[in-house]
Amino acid sequence: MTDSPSTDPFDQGPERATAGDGLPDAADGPALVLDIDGFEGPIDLLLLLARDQKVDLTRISILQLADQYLAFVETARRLRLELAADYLVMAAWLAYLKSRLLLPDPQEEEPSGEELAAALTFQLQRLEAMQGAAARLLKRPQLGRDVFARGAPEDMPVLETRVHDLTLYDLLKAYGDHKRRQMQSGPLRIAATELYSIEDAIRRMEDILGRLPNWTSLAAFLPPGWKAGGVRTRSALASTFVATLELAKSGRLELRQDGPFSPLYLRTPQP
Amino acid sequence: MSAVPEDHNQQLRLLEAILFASADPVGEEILQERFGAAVKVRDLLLELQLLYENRGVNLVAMGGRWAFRTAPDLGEYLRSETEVAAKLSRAAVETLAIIAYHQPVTRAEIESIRGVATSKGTLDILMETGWIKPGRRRETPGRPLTWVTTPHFLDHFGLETLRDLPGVEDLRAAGLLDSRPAVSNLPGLAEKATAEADG
Amino acid sequence: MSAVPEDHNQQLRLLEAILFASADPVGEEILQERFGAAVKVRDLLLELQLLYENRGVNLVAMGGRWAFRTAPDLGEYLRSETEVAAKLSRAAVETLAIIAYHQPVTRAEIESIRGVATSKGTLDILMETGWIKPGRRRETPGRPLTWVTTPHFLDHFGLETLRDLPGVEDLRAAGLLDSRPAVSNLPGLAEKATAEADG
Repeated sequence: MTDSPSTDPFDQGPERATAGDGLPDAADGPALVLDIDGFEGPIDLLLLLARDQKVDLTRISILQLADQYLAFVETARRLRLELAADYLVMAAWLAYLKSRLLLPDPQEEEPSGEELAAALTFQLQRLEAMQGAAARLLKRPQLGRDVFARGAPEDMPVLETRVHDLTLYDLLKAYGDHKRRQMQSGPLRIAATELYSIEDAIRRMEDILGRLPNWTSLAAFLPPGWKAGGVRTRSALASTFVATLELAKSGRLELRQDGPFSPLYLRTPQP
Repeated sequence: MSAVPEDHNQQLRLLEAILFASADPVGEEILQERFGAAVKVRDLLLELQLLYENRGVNLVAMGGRWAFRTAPDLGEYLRSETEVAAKLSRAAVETLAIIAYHQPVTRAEIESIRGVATSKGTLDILMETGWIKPGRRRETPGRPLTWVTTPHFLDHFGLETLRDLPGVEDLRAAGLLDSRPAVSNLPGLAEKATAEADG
Repeated sequence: MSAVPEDHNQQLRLLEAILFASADPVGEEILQERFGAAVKVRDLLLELQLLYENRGVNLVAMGGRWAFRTAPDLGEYLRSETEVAAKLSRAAVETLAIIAYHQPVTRAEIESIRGVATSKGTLDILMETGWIKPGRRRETPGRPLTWVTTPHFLDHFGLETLRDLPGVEDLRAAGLLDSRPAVSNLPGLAEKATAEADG
C-alpha cells in the first residue's frame, strides 16, 4: 500500500486544494465557509473530511469522521435549510453507524458496525484512488497540448480505403436527434400518465358495484399494486374518491361518513 | 511562449517538431522570429534537411517556406486509387441510424419513421460505404426488400454485436436525447422509473 | 496496390513515409498486410522507432497502432502555439478515470464509485471527445450497457496499452478496481443517485 496513489500528495487535483479551504477543523465550530455545492456528493465531502485527518485512509477513525460530518451537516443545515437530501441520508446513516460502533453488536444477522465501517473506508479509498488516477491521467502529455500529430497529413489511401469517417458518436447523435425531433414535432402526444386516472377508477368501481351489499371502507377499494404509498397511492385514493362521488351523484352508490375526517364507507343502494 | 532551448541539438529537435506539427509550410522568417536573432535558423534548416536527405521523408523548401514531404521516389509505392473522403449527408446518417436500430427495415418503414421520403440515392450511398446491404424480403404483400447492417458496419463503429448499440434509455442517460418532462420527477415516482429503466 | 521494394532500406523508407504522412495511428496488421507476409513489419517498426528515439519526433505505439508524434519533452516549447483545449469538468475527468480503470463498467457502477449521480452531459461529452464508447452489454438482469475507452483514448494520452495507465497495477493489487457497491447497506445512497440521474 505504500506506493498506492492515495498517499501521493500530487494526487490531489487543483480543485481539491481549494475546496478544502471551507472545511471544518474537527470541532472548531461554525467559523467555516459552508459550500455544499462545492462537493460532488456526501461521499466527496466525507473524503475531504477524511483527508483532513492527515492519515492513511485505512487508519482514519470512522467515529471521528462521522462526528465531523454530522457537525458539518448540522451547521450547514442551520445556514441552508434546503440542504440536499443526499447529505441528510448520509448523516442519518452515519449516526446509525456510530451507534453500531459504540454499542455491542446485536445478535441479528446484520453486518457488524466494524464491517460497515470497513465498507465505508473501502468506498472512500476507492474514490480517492480514482480521483488520484484522474489527476495522474491528466498530467500525462496529451495529444494536441503537449504532443502533436503530423500537421499536414498527406492523402495516402494505400492502407485502407476509408471513404467516410463517420464516428459512432455521429451515428448515435443522429439517432438521438431524430428521436428528439420525433417527440417534439407532429401531433402533440401526451405520454401516458403514471398516475391513477379518474376514468380507471370509475371503470373499476362500476365493475364491483353489484357486489357491495354491506358498508365497506373506501380505503379497501384501492386497486392492487397502488398501495405502496407515495404519490401513486395518493392519486389512486383521490381518483377513487372522485369516482365514488360521481357514482353517488347518479344514484348508483350510497356514501356514509360518521364525522369529519373519519373513514368513508360505501355500498350499493338498497332496494 | 517558452524560450528556445540553448543547446544546439535541442534547437534542432524543436525545429523538427515544429515543422512536423505544422499544417502549412512554415516561412523562414517566422522561424527566425520564433528562435530569436541569436540562432542561425538557416543553418539549422540546412542541417535538418541533410539529416533527412536519403530518408522516406524529406525537408523541402518552397518559396522560402519549409515543410516535410514524403520522398518523391516513393511515389510509385504510395500512389493508389485515391478516394476523396466524402461527407455523408444528414439524411444519410439518419437513415443509417434508423436501419441500425430498426433492422430489418423496409424503405417504406424508414420513410414512415423519418416522416420524409428517402431518396433512392441515400440507400445507394450507404450501400457503397459497405455499411448496409439488402436483407430478406418481408413476407407481406409486395414482398418488400428489407435493409440490414453489415459486419463491416460493426467493424467500422467498433461494436462487437448489434446488441451493443445503446438503447434509447442509454442515449437519454448519456445526454444524447432530451428527456421528456415526465411525472417521474414527482417524489415517490422517481424510484419506480429508475427501477424500470435499469430493469 | 503497388508492390513493395525488395531492399531493406527502401522498405524502411516506405514505412517511414507511410507513417509520417498519416495523422492517425496506423494498425500494425494493416501495415503487415501492406508489406506482405515476407516482410517482418514488427522488426522494421522497431528499427524505425530506434532511429527516431532521440529526435524531435518519435515513433510511438498505442494499442497496436503506430504513429509519429512530437517528443513529449518539447511540449513546453510547442504548447504556446496552439490554443488550450477546453477544460473538462471535474465530474467528466473523474468519470473518464473510472471508465479507464474499471472498464467495462456500467453507469450504475460509475455512480456507486463516485457516490453521486452522473449528470447527463458527462458521458455525452466524453463520447464526443472520442475517448469512450459503449462496450458490450453486461449479462446480468436488465443487461445494462457498459462503457469502455477507445483506441483514440490511448492515442490522446500516449498510452501503449491499458496496462500502462498510471498506477493501474498498484490499484488492482490493492483491490481498488472492484466496481461493486462497497456500502450496499447505505440506505438510499445508490438508489437515490440513479433516481436523480433518470429524473
